Amino acid sequence: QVKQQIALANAQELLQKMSEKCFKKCINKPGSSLDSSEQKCIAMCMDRYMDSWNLVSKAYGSRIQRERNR
Amino acid sequence: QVKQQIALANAQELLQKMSEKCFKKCINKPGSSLDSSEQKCIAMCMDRYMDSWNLVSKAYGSRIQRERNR
Amino acid sequence: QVKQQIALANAQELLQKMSEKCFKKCINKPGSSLDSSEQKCIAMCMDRYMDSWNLVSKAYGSRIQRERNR
Amino acid sequence: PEMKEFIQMESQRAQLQAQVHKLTDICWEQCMDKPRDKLDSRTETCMTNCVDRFIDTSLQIATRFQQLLQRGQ
Amino acid sequence: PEMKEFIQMESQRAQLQAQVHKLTDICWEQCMDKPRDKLDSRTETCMTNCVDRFIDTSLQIATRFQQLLQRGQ
Amino acid sequence: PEMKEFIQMESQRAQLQAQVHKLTDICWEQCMDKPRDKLDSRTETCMTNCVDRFIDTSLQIATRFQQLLQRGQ
Repeated sequence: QVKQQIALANAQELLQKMSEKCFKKCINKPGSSLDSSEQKCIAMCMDRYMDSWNLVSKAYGSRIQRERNR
Repeated sequence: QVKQQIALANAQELLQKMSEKCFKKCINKPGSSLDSSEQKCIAMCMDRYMDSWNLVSKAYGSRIQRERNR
Repeated sequence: QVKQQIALANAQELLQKMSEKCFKKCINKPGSSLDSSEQKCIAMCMDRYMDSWNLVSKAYGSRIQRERNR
Repeated sequence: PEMKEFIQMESQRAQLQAQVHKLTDICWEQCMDKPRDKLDSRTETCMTNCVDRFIDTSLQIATRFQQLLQRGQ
Repeated sequence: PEMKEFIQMESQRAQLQAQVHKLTDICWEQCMDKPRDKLDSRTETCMTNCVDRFIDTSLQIATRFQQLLQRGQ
Repeated sequence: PEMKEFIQMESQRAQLQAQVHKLTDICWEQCMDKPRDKLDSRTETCMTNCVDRFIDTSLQIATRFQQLLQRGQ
């Protein structure tokens, strides 16, 4: 249950970050609706943010391993 | 009492935000005192921040209503 | 013990802030290692951040004194 | 049971207010240039659009995230 | 009672330190260009002025806020 | 004892994840221009270098900080 709560907290933090980062990257002048290019940008931005998260997670993990083995 | 604590927390958060936002907007080079144009800017900035807060609060509330009724 | 915990929290907050601020000031394009000019920049940046922290701490303390004596 | 409901409602209200603070911050940065005498209508429109577009963005992201999770399982 | 006082004092001290961290952050962004060998006097002046002007700003805003609240009641 | 270990491990894992969120934020700002179809190799290299250089920076600062503390005592 502790595990699930952490997983949930982690997902929520990720969702929040992506909303803020992708809103900032993709919406320059907020109009009366999201146009299709903004929606496309948001989808790509979200995918790239998750790629980045995974990349950072791996790089950080392997760095911690390297520091431990020194 | 819970209600009052939330109201107080809310006011404090608003005061903190306004201090940071209006300092950033109105003071470019901090001098030996606030000159009158800076004071005027701060007063206007504060009023506009509260207008914005009210506007956002209304827009957010009505959006939540709309989403619930879908 | 409370005292020590606060001192520790204070040092950790300072270390975190310095890492973020000095990374931002000194590393423009992260390369495959920190070069000597980046290392020098980080050392200087850290010293200046601590100077600033001390300066702010003093200025803030004396302002609080002045406000109390009014 | 009344006490519990009351606490739940107040805690929900606190969350909504936290969200209003965050949205005001984000949309202030997006829409406010130099503060003037009044909120002009252009800034006002920008602010309300900003709130709705931010929520659209969050919803789009949350929906897609759930789809990815389900596909992954 | 001594314990209580001690805890109050320490908690107040923690709050002051949190404020010092925040002010250092804000004034560092305002005043520090490229970090050099020493804090030059211009940066030093900027820093102390920044602290005092930030507090002036906060006080002005808090005072006006209270006036608005009282007028509103 | 097992429960205690489990909680310690999970709390450590939560800290690591918080750090990953922070690093992703910092390196996203440093390395991501316009999001494209794929993470191109330049952005990817930038991201992993960014993580390692940030940790280098933190380690350099922490080491020097401890030296200053010991010299001061």
